[in-house]
Amino acid sequence: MNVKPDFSKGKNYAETAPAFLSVWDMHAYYGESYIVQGISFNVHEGEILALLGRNGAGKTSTLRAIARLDSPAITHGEVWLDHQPLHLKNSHQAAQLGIGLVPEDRRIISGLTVEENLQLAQIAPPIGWSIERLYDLFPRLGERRKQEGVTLSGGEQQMLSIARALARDIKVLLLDEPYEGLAPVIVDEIEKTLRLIKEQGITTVIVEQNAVRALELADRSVILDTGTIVFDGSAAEVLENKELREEYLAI
Amino acid sequence: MFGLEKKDTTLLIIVAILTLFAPFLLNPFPEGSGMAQFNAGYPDLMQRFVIFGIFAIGFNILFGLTGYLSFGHAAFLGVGSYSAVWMFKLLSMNVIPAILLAMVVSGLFAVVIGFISLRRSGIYFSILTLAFAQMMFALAYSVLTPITGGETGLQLALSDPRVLDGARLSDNIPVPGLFGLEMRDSTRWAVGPWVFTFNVGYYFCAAIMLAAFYLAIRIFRSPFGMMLRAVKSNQQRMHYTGLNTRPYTLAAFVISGMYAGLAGGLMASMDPLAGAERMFWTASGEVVLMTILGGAGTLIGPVLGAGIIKYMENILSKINAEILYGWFAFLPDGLQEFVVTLVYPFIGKGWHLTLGLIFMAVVIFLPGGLVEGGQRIGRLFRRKPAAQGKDAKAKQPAE
Amino acid sequence: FANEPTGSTVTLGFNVPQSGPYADEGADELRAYELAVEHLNGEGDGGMMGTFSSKALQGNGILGKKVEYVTGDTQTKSDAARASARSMIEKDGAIMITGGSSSGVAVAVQALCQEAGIIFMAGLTHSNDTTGKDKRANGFRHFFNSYMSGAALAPVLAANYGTDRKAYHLTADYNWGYTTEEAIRASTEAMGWETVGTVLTPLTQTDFSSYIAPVLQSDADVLVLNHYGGNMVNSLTNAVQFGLRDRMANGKQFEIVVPLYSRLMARGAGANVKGIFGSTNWHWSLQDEASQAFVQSFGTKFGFPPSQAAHTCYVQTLLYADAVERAGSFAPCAVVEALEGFEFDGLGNGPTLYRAEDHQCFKDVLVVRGKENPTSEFDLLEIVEVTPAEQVTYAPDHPQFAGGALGSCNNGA
Amino acid sequence: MGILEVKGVNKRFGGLQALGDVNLSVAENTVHAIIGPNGAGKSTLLNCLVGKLLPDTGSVMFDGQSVLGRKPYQINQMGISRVFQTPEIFGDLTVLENVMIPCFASRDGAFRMHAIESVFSEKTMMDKALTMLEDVNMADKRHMHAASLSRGDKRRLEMAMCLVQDPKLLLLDEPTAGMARADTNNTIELLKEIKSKRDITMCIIEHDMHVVFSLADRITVLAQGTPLVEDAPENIKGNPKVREAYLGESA
Amino acid sequence: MDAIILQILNGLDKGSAYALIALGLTLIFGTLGVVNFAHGALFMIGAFCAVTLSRILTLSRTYIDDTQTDFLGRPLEVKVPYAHDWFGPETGAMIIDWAVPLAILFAIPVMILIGVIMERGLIKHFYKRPHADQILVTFGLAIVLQEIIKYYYGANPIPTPAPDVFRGSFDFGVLIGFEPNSIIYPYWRLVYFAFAAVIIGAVFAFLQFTTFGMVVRAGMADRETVGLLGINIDKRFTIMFGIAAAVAGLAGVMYAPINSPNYHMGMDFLVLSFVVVVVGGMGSLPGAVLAGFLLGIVESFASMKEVTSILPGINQVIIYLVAIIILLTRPRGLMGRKGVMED
Ligand SMILES: Nc1ncnc2c1ncn2[C@@H]1O[C@H](COP(=O)(O)OP(=O)(O)OP(=O)(O)O)[C@@H](O)[C@H]1O
Ligand SMILES: Nc1ncnc2c1ncn2[C@@H]1O[C@H](COP(=O)(O)OP(=O)(O)OP(=O)(O)O)[C@@H](O)[C@H]1O
Ligand SMILES: [Mg+2]
Ligand SMILES: [Mg+2]
Repeated sequence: MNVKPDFSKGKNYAETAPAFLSVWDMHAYYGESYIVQGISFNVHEGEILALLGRNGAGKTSTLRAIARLDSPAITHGEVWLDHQPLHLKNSHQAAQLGIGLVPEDRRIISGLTVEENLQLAQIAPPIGWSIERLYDLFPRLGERRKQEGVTLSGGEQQMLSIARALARDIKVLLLDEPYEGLAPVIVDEIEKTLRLIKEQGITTVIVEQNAVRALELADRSVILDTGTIVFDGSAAEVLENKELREEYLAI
Repeated sequence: MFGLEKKDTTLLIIVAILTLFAPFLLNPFPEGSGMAQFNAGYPDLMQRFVIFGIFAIGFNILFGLTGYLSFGHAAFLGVGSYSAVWMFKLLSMNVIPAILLAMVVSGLFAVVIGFISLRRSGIYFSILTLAFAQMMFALAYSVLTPITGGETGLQLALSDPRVLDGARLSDNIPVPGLFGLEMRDSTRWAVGPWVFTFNVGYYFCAAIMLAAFYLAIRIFRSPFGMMLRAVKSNQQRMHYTGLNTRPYTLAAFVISGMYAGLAGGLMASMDPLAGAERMFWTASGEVVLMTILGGAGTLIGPVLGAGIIKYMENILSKINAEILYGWFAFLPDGLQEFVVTLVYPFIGKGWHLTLGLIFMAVVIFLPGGLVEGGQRIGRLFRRKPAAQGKDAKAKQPAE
Repeated sequence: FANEPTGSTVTLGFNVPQSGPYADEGADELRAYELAVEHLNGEGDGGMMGTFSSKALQGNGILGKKVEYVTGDTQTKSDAARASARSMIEKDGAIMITGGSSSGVAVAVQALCQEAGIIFMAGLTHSNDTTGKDKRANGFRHFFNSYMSGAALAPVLAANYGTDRKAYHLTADYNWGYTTEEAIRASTEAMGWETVGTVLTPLTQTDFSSYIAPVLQSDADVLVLNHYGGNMVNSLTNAVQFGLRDRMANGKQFEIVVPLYSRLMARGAGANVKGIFGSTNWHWSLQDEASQAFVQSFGTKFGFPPSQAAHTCYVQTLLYADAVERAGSFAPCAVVEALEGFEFDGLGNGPTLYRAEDHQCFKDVLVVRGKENPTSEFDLLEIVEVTPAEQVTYAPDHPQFAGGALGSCNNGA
Repeated sequence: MGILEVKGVNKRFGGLQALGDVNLSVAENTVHAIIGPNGAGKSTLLNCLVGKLLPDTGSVMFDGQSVLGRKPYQINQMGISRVFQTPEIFGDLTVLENVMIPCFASRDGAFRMHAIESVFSEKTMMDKALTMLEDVNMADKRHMHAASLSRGDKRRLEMAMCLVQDPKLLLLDEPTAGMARADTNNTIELLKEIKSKRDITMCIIEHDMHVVFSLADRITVLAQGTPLVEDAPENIKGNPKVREAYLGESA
Repeated sequence: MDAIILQILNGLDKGSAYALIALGLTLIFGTLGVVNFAHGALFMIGAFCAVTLSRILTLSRTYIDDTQTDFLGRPLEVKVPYAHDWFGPETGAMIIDWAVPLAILFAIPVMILIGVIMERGLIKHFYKRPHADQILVTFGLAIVLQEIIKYYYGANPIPTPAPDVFRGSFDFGVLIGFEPNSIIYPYWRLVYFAFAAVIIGAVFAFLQFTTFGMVVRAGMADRETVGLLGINIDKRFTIMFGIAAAVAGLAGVMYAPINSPNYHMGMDFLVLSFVVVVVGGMGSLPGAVLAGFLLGIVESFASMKEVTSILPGINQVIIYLVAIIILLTRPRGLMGRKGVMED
């Protein structure tokens, strides 16, 4: 389970880093509300981690904190990505180091077309998939390339949001409820894509309410409840452990 | 009490006490002392405090609740003033009809301007209101001179008819009053070196201000107020919830226009001259600044903001170099010169500079305005007992 | 009476623009007031107190009370000016208010002083209305007015430009503009000039190109700019830019006239004023003894010559003090009585009368012209003619001043 | 004759035929589900029903009256309420106030000025709102600012806002997307309960087949702007066309 | 006919001033979403760059000339600019004469610096704050900047003429077959017009042919997401602000000969420039420019005697009237983008 990283070596932490993405004792606040209450977990390179929990458990907050958005603010703890101290960076630096977040409310940028939304992702290095390749992945987006992004249907927006993350050369993909609002066929498609991404060695953290689907995909799982970790283990373990599922996931 | 929540009753009582004792509170320094310069307890300024307080309270009903930023609100103040002066000229020097007419006429203007401007939102609304006000100013200053007095402002004349007041007794223009009580009458009360002035006009305005404030509290706490805040938050949802936002915003606009008209009418009652500059965009901007400075959307904030700006305008601008030398006379000569040179740019003719700096300082350090500052201080005090381990409830401080 | 000085001092209220476009003019007025107070209290070289024909002032303050003063900012807005004046009256106990740099302010404050029972000695105010339809018993004006500008300018214009001229007026769209246009038209038309066009321009206008351009296409050969302050600076600059001065029209050289000149405006317009006629109340280059004494004492103290506004304000303060001395009382009605019909000399502009009927003063008016080769930044105007007082005197019931009543003096509560 | 009759509705966005000749009849007191791939035009159809969009041609009758050309608030006053795909709530107001506003709207109509009464004196409205909040398990959050709710909670709040109006026709656009499984089940129960208690017709768009099949009496499958089939749930499941276009293998 | 052509010329010229100011404002207000009440002050500072440069160029040594006296009868102090000493009277005079055009070079770095300091030190913290707060802080800043200028330069306008070669006017009428002298137009105003066209073109090109504009627009719509895409939006906002300040400043520099600069000229233009930007439509640069020219021309026509004699006072209100009509017929101004500052 959790290996406490050896911080005593200071900058040479790189040598002792237990994993590719490490979150250690992270506490984060929205203003005065204490939401993420000391979370530690590791994700290994190329792994898919399912981050599960009920509404309001703090999943989104955790992802946002890792991506170093302004809120919630990390008040204590460390986040390391591939030997880089993310907790010392801000969000665009984190993104340049390889964090890609697909936010839960999709955050398509108004005033820009589909294509511009994708181009925007390729302005700062490192650049990932080409836009044409993304259109191959989501033909729907190709058809709508000139349409203003925010007028897309809900599902189309979700595709665009995922495509936008892939347009950058990321090391860790943080997915916040990627299946939400997607038709079952598309969910199948995306699941395939995620496996493909995994094969390319990209590490993924996925937050999903459809826990069973997520667990089938994931290697490992972390379950959150009111801002703390209540389970950290293999995905299969959760699927087998009925009590755990009932208590925290209600499935 | 008065159909208010406890918190609001407390606030109202505090405000009532403050206005009642304003002649003392604003004159803390003995006459003739160096600090007497900072006394603000003379009728004109006290009247201005409460009148602009009314103006700002009204503005805040529109801006603070609905988020619609009117940049032409001074137009209603001007219309109110003109109506009141016309009432003095034609009918009577009694302030009651003047004030009533001021409110009615400004209300009518607000209906028309609001009806048109509220077809747009956001910045487009602001510019529409600005455009109306600027047109009204420009016309009042020039083409409409026969009605508005133009550059010099509309003023009373000996030859005015004043049909209700009957025959003219003296060779001087009468002054506005309330059934024989002249607005400018004052009683001075000397206590040792202190002199306090109690002015009829001030107490009249203060009484109206309290009523206006009370009404504003009721509006803020009413379902109507809640709807207005909902308009600010999400108009779309309002519509899909079966509510027509237009009448709500228009009602808020007209109410706040009438507050402005009331303020204008009172201004004319205290000093019966209505100048066109009252409607210039800077005057509209001023009430916006007052409201934000104090804290938009809070009850007492706008009144505080109005107080600060009027205080600066009337007190700071009057400090001149001679007075400065007087203050720093105790310093050795070279140092005195130095200190005076240092302070001089910020007072007297430089009062605008200080005003600008205060604006900046307040928004930078106290987002949310002066009320926010007050709350912070309040919290500091409240935290201490909490730290002592007692179960001090974290109550929301009064707005 | 209101604000009767009881202690050893008496407070005067100097209400001048300290912010806004006329702030520099206001600053000059304040300097003059400071100087006047100094002289009244017997400090400095006494300035015009030596030349003043009335010898009531002794340099021991007023009626033995040391003169103190308070200052305020009119912002050149009637509201703000009244607020400032009220604060001086109510808070500081000022017994007399003086100052201002526009007619709107003068009229507004004059009315206030009438109501409050305080004496008002107007500063710079040129509109006919101040002592016309808006006159008040408690107010006095030492400045000249639109009518006088017209009466003084017309003969000079006729002499220099001929009597067969077609004039085009651009007029600021407010009271002062209206009275000035009326006065200039009346007196130039009486000389035989024809007015071919008059256009009102908004007060807030800054670029006058669209008003100047049509002048080119009219058959006018003179442009009269009834503008003051920033308006005048900009319209004159624009007119020169459009080449009006280099133009021939109707076989004559095209000319521009600016009825009311001030040195500060001339400075703002720079080289554009060269050769342009206008009128002014007073100028520092006047050679009479009184003017010289004032220039000397002002120049020594501040390092540059005083403006006409400064002169008016200085004189008004002395006149008030003198009237109190002569009346032996600060009571406004006594002061009014002492000033009404008062004739004096030795304050610049020659023998002067404060007329009882309208509290306007009558004295010589200067016609000036922008100087071709100024030697300093203050030496911008040259005096072309000193028009004698008789020539600019009019009947109290002259149509340009009709309406309004002086009322009776008010001593206040 | 159903309570809602949509006839021949067409809607184009530029070159895109978002709705092509849609006919739909919803019988009173039934739950009618509309499913279909992303971008099929489901939300667009709802937009036409609530007055957000005006169809190019066609008619929409509700309870014997046409809704076309009416303002959204007028349509709502006719008895149609809608839950949006992305939550539309009053972010600056408290949860309780959010629910009280629709209470007032249904009691007082489109506009009434209660400028003098206190909100706290409206006991019946408050009680009604509180009961509603209890029904959706959010009573404990009633004093929170709606903007700081987690996403799932926002959904539930919006549903409460619609239900409290006691609408004749409730339109739900993906009401359970992003909701934890337990809450999804609660929502299903809640909707069932409401339906059993009072007369209400519902139109529901959902990609979660569990929800659809638990609730729906009839299902319309929309694809590329036109209804593909309309049938009872049992038959839809087996329909090969639907499987191919929408459900995929996993259904 | 010639009167109409003349008014069109006037309108274009007035319009180019409006357009130029509005262009700078719309970069900050329409694109960055900051209600910048200090924009007029930037314009004013630009004009004072010209004043300052001409003061620097005319820095003088003084000597006492005993043969002349000053107004107090003392020997006269005569000033000779160092420029005359160094470059000879002729070249020296020419350098001084060309102060305004030279001030362009002087103003660009100064204005960019002011813009960058302003953004980094102040505005940066206000992107996420309500518009009302932005108004308060920028209005405060505008007052402070004004008062500083007033403190050093006084309240009076300061004549700042164009170089001698641009004095006088150009006979436009002859060119298109009218009588001589019927349509003449000052050279400097033609220069101003051309200058405005160049600046407007340059800004357009910069935003059109680079991704800069798109990124900034995106950043304004949603900073957080743009940050998630690895883009340092802060830096770009700063650059944008610097450009806007420079545009405003240059508009001011070139305007100095048209109207003598004074400390409140910015406030005089402020309201008008907001009207222009909003009428043009929020977030649209072409809209702002179009509205600038449109309002300039409309204003010029309304000031004609023929028009004011039918509708007295129309020249006072025409701009606002047209603004109201446009905003009522076109909800988002001439070319506004949806959703920008609509709530
Ligand atoms: N901006 C905010 N300010 C204050 N509190 C917030 C804010 N955003 C979220 N919260 C609170 O933080 C807690 C965790 O929220 P978070 O969005 O991380 O939950 P979640 O696990 O993603 O839930 P969901 O499944 O509903 O998306 C919730 O109680 C929520 O109310
Ligand atoms: N304003 C608009 N302008 C242009 N195209 C639009 C607009 N609104 C919607 N569309 C397009 O119309 C189609 C139908 O959209 P709609 O939102 O109705 O889909 P949907 O069936 O609700 O899909 P989802 O299940 O993904 O939410 C989509 O392809 C969308 O891109
Ligand atoms: Mg979440
Ligand atoms: Mg949809």
